[in-house]
Amino acid sequence: MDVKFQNISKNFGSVKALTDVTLTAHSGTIHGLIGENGAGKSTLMKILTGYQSKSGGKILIDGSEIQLNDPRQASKHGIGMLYQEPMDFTPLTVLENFSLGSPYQGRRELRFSLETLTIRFGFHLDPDRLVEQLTVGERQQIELLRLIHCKTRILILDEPTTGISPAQKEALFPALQQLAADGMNILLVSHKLEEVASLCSEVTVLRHGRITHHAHAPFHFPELLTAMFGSVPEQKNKTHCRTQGSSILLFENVEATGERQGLQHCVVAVNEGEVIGLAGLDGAGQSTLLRLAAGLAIPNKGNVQLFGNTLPKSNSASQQAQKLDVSFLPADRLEEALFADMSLSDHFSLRGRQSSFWRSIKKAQTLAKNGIREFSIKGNPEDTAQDLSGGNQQRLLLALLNPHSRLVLLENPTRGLDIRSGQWVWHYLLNTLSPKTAILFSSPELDEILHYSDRIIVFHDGEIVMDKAVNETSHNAVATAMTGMKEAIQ
Amino acid sequence: MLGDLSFPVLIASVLAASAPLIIIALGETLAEKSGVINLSLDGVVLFSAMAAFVVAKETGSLTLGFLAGGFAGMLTGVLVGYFSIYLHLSQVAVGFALALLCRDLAYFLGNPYSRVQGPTLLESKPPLHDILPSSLQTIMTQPLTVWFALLLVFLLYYFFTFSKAGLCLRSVGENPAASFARGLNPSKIQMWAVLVGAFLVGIGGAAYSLSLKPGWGRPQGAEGIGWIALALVIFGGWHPMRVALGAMLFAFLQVSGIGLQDLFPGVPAQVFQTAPFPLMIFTLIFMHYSTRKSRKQGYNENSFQRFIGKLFMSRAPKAIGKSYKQE
Amino acid sequence: QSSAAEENFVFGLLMVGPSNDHGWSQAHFEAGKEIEKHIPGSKMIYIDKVNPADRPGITIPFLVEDLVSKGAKLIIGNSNDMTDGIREAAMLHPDIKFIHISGDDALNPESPDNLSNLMGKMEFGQMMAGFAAAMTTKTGKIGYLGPLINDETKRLAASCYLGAHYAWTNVLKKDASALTFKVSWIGFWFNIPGVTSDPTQVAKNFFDSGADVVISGIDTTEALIVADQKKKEGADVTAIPYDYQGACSTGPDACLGVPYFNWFKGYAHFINNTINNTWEKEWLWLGPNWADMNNTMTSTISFQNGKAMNSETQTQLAAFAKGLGDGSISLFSGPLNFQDKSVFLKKGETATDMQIWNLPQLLEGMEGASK
Amino acid sequence: MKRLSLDILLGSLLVFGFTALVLLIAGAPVLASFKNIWLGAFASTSKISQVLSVWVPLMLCSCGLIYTFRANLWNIGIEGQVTMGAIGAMAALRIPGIEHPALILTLAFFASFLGGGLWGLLAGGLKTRGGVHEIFGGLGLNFVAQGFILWLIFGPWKRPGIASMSGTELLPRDLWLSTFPGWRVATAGVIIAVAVLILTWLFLEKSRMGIKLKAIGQNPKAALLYATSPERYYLQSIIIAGGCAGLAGFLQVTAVYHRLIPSISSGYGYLALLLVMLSGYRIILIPFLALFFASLNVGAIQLPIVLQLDSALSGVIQGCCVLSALLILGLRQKRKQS
Ligand SMILES: Nc1ncnc2c1ncn2[C@@H]1O[C@H](COP(=O)(O)OP(=O)(O)OP(=O)(O)O)[C@@H](O)[C@H]1O
Ligand SMILES: Nc1ncnc2c1ncn2[C@@H]1O[C@H](COP(=O)(O)OP(=O)(O)OP(=O)(O)O)[C@@H](O)[C@H]1O
Ligand SMILES: [Mg+2]
Ligand SMILES: [Mg+2]
Repeated sequence: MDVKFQNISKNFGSVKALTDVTLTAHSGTIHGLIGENGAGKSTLMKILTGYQSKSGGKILIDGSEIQLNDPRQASKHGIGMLYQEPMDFTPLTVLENFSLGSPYQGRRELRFSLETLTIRFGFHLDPDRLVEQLTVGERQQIELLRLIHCKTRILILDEPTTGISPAQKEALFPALQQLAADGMNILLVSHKLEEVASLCSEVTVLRHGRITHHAHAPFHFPELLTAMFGSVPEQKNKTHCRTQGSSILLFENVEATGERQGLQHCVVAVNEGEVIGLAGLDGAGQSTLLRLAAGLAIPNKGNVQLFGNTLPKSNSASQQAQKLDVSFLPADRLEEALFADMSLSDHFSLRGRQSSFWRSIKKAQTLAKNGIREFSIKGNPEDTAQDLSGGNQQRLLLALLNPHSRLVLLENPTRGLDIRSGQWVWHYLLNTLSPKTAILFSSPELDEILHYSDRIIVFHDGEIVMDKAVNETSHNAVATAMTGMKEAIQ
Repeated sequence: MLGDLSFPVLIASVLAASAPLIIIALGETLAEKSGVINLSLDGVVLFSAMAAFVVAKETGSLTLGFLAGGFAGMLTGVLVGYFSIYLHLSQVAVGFALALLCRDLAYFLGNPYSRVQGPTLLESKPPLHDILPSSLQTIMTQPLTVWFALLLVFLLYYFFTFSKAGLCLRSVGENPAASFARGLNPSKIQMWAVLVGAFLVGIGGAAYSLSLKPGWGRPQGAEGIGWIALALVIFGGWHPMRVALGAMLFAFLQVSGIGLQDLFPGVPAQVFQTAPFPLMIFTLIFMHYSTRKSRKQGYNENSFQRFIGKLFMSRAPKAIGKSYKQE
Repeated sequence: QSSAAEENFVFGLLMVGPSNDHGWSQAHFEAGKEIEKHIPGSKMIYIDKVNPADRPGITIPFLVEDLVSKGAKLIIGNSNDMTDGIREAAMLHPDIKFIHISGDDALNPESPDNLSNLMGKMEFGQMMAGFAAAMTTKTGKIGYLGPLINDETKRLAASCYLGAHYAWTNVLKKDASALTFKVSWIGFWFNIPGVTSDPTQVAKNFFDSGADVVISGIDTTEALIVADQKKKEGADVTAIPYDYQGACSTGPDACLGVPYFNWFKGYAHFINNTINNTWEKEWLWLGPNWADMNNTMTSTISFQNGKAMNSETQTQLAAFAKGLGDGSISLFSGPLNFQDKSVFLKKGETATDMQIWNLPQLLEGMEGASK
Repeated sequence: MKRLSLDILLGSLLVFGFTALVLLIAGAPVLASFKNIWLGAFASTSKISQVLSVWVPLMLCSCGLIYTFRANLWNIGIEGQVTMGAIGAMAALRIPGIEHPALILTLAFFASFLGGGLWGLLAGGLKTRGGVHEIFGGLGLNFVAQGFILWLIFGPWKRPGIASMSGTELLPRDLWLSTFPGWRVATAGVIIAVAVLILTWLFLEKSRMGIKLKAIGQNPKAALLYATSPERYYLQSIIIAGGCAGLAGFLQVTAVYHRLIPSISSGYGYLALLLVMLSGYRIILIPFLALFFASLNVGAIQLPIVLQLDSALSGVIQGCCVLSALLILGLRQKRKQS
């Protein structure tokens, strides 16, 4: 069964996740879909399963248009998806997860089917284990088996190999190829070019919700990388006048849980005045590192040292960090940093360590007005935070930033900003803050990291795979390190 | 030890006293398993008790009375469901307001029927009564509500553990988004769970006014039971068997509290009567504490340990209290 | 409206329980209705469930004020628990007359002159109840469902026991030790869930532990309802409710009879005195009209036989009542010991009204708490 | 503004319609019922002052609840906090050897705040330390407080001679809070209620604590970034809520019942929960809604006297108000989304 996406577009409010995407995937093949974080890959796939509605366009199967309003309809057409974020039920057992959504069968038959399938794919799954005790990879294996069991004919795999060991891959890949050879239509979403290259016969690259590249095997990697991450910008001469001084932040062999794989064997030292970019695929460990430094996550092993003080392993760590003039700006602003229903001047009232009992509304309003002017926020002091556009929310956060910060931790600082606002943010961070301030930031945009940082730390699956000054590395080297290709790192 | 009750009689009284509570708590379990907290229980029990008594009195039919109780419960379930599942309002707020509203509505509408004689459900002899040993005869001579409650425990246990529909319902309570992704309709499933659950709560209320504490009046005698049922669901870790055991424990405390009066003559009688309520809730807190560690580790290797783990670990459905909004 | 109030004599009735409780409050309510019938121009206004659990935040003085504003000239408060409120209201409204049922404020010289007390000598009714129970029981176990522990309830329970003891030893000639008389207190005059013991459960426990007659001393009819349920299930049990002539109607088949109050006589006395301006502060403790016990006009205390009483008991009970009436049977006379074995009455001694009114504890032979 | 008045109109219609329906089912005259409730609440100064004496504790409980609702806590334990406040007050009033009534009353005032506050702290501690949801901790503590007060009334603090449901012995007259001649409501009570209202408004709208509570209620995760520990503020808010409820208990003892009775809280805690929900958590509306609820409570006494109806109708109206308000809110949100 061939699938044709025709002029698909999707808006989330004002965010254009997909614009005019047209693409055909043929049965009997494995079609790769690649792109940087937030390119729109998952959204496109969720539209195909009816999990999300589309804003425009058509979906054709074998040439005839079909309606996909919910996953039930999609599964009737034989469409099944392995979601990127596991869509399963952690408190239930493997067998129960396997049976949910499958056609009705007796328990014994179900168990038998599951066992046969695990053997066929070389997986090791105990049907009675609770899913919460499994790794993400194992959870994806269950989903995969379930989809195959459900006689799926159009199989969508959104990053199926995130937690799968090389040995399991060796079992999985031939099985997938076998399935394709049997006539199944497989759509594979991945960041890992090696995998795509070894499995797919065709690849489509998405960037900012549009198709930027389409290729048949064999693939030319640099071409794909450019299509994914944009043109490789030339190295500008950096005119940083930042003073690098003594070490202020130390990770001593830290281990912590968080994101997908958490963080292991993390040893990092940050000096005064350094700008460090944290690169890596989504969830590879950058955010955990930032949160550890901000005292918002507690290490399981090892210590985090700030300005010579070891952070306590308790809830007071974040207050301790803030006392030491450490600031943290999370990516999810409304969820983690702002109060949706509170006005801008209220936010200014909350800021800082004033000790007075009363708050002066006038003063807060003045502060808010000044902030709005200085940071060109489009809004009034009485507006609530949720009324602001994403870009203006980020400006607000910067306006709220402690101006005496000695260490600024930013998660995706230009998320949702247009190019000019992004440049403005960086200008502010680099030029208005004291040159002794150290900046640690993560970003899915490789260009941004290469452009603004002095040093780059690359994460892969919870480990640091590269830690180099920006001059000693290249766009390609970082990109390959991010995707976990070992040979390219040397 | 406990007054002059012999052991079989004690068991029989505990069974009889716990039956309506079991039915109510299981109704709530059903709703909560699907992710919806129905906090209105305390009022709904009274409202359905009143409705059941009035209908039974007017028609002379116990069956119609029980049905009326069930449908009165279901009516409130419609409100809880619509407000929380379709309007996405706070389940706690809706339930609490409804609890107070239903209680007063029951008192208001039931006033003309207070303290009049109406039909009551009687104990019936079990089959093969005459060949049973006498202690079993005593224990098994019970009103039908007791058998219904016990049957319900097993039915619900079977439903949750072995049936496909039960699995779907549980899955919605754990992760409605994932259920949706697998082709289920979480809102519809939740609505059904709430309605059937509320129907059971109504039956439980009817069991008070038609069997355990026959008649209607202010107070009816079932006041405060709804809150206890809510606590029992947590106490029972959302597991039908354990919920039922909890209800029996509560009934035991109530029945034996009367006998304790003679053992501790210095303590006012009223204290023994209030005691089961806080005791119940503090057992719950204690359980919470003692299982917290093991829940965190949560690794049970062999099947026996798994069995023990399943028996004693209590865990709320993951998505409880949040209704699902489709994107 | 004030002219209408002058033509009519309006009196207010505050009832502690529901006016249709088939017990204490309903007995008062019906007496008020009778007054309306028999005293021309009289009109009752009433409010029931006057207790802090049912009417939170509402106090007696406020309700009195409301009744007074509606023209009430005399106010009756029917519960011992209203003592403080009635006294306070009486002081606030010196020109309105107050009757407090079951209290003894009027005995206190400092209490306001517009406040009188009224009570019935229910001791006799309870003696008859106890008598009927002992005549009926086959197991020799009688349960007494008591409200809360105070002087009034202790003397009523004791009277009941004395009646039962008399029947058991003097009529049936059985061994005193073979009679068990057990008192269980629920904590209030009627059930308040989570606060009092559940009377339904207490009655069940009585029957389950072998008692076959339960005498109720509380305002509501749970004991009879349970007995009726048990009887329908085939058990040979009976119960005796309390307070209200019609109480048997909630479970006629299991009803042995009911000792009840006729408040009409007392009400009429005070109301006529008020109308005729002959009011004086009184403490009135009215007994049965032995000549015609069931005359609602003249007898304050009475006993109504129920369906479940057999004819032999009926005749014996009539003889017993006659004995009580002519003084040939006097149960509060020595030798009598208290529950703790201390002496209450020596041989040959007979208790005074005040000794009975202020009975400090239960009697020897009774089981159950005295404090 | 226009939308608000439209909402109020719609809500009133819903409430009126539902109540009328209930009355019709009960076979009662609809208009006469409403009229009697109205007259029962406002027909005379005595009635108005009785309304005020219900208004005072309702206000105190509601003001307390505003704090916890700000922090997004469901302080259902407020009933027990009123009870413990009353017990605290009574304990102070029973201290022997203090001659000066004003001194004892002041002591009782603080003891009641402390009693309620500590009871709140217990529920808060169960939440932050024990992970027990505040609804269940609070309910359990309500029952414990109920058991405790019963034990006191029937045990150590019982009336000489007879223990009774009617409570402990009456306080000496000089410990009754005084009223204006002809009024039933203690002047001090009204002053305390108004003062607490103003203080609450100041605290929540003008102090840094108020804004921090609001922040924590909205987004405890984000509050961490503003050097604000949710746990600390959870505890603070529930202590203040308990304290305010405790003051209501103090007034119930010294101004209304003049003794300790088992149901001293009179259900005002639960009623205040409804009230605050109805207000949409806005302080400005609370005094008016409290007046509305109080007048329903008091006015409904006329139903049994005049029409032989059960006065539970007031509760039906109150619950219905909240549900209607929720319904309108829900429908608005739904329309906004689509
Ligand atoms: N539910 C949503 N609401 C609002 N915006 C969304 C939603 N889901 C996705 N987006 C936005 O749509 C865009 C595309 O997201 P999508 O998840 O499709 O990216 P992706 O290509 O799968 O990225 P990744 O490689 O990180 O998985 C992003 O900008 C994302 O922020
Ligand atoms: N819910 C709302 N209520 C009121 N105003 C709003 C609301 N949402 C957005 N706005 C206003 O509408 C304008 C456009 O917002 P929008 O989020 O579409 O901007 P945008 O183009 O995405 O900007 P950015 O690039 O900064 O994200 C902003 O000025 C914002 O303040
Ligand atoms: Mg994706
Ligand atoms: Mg935007």
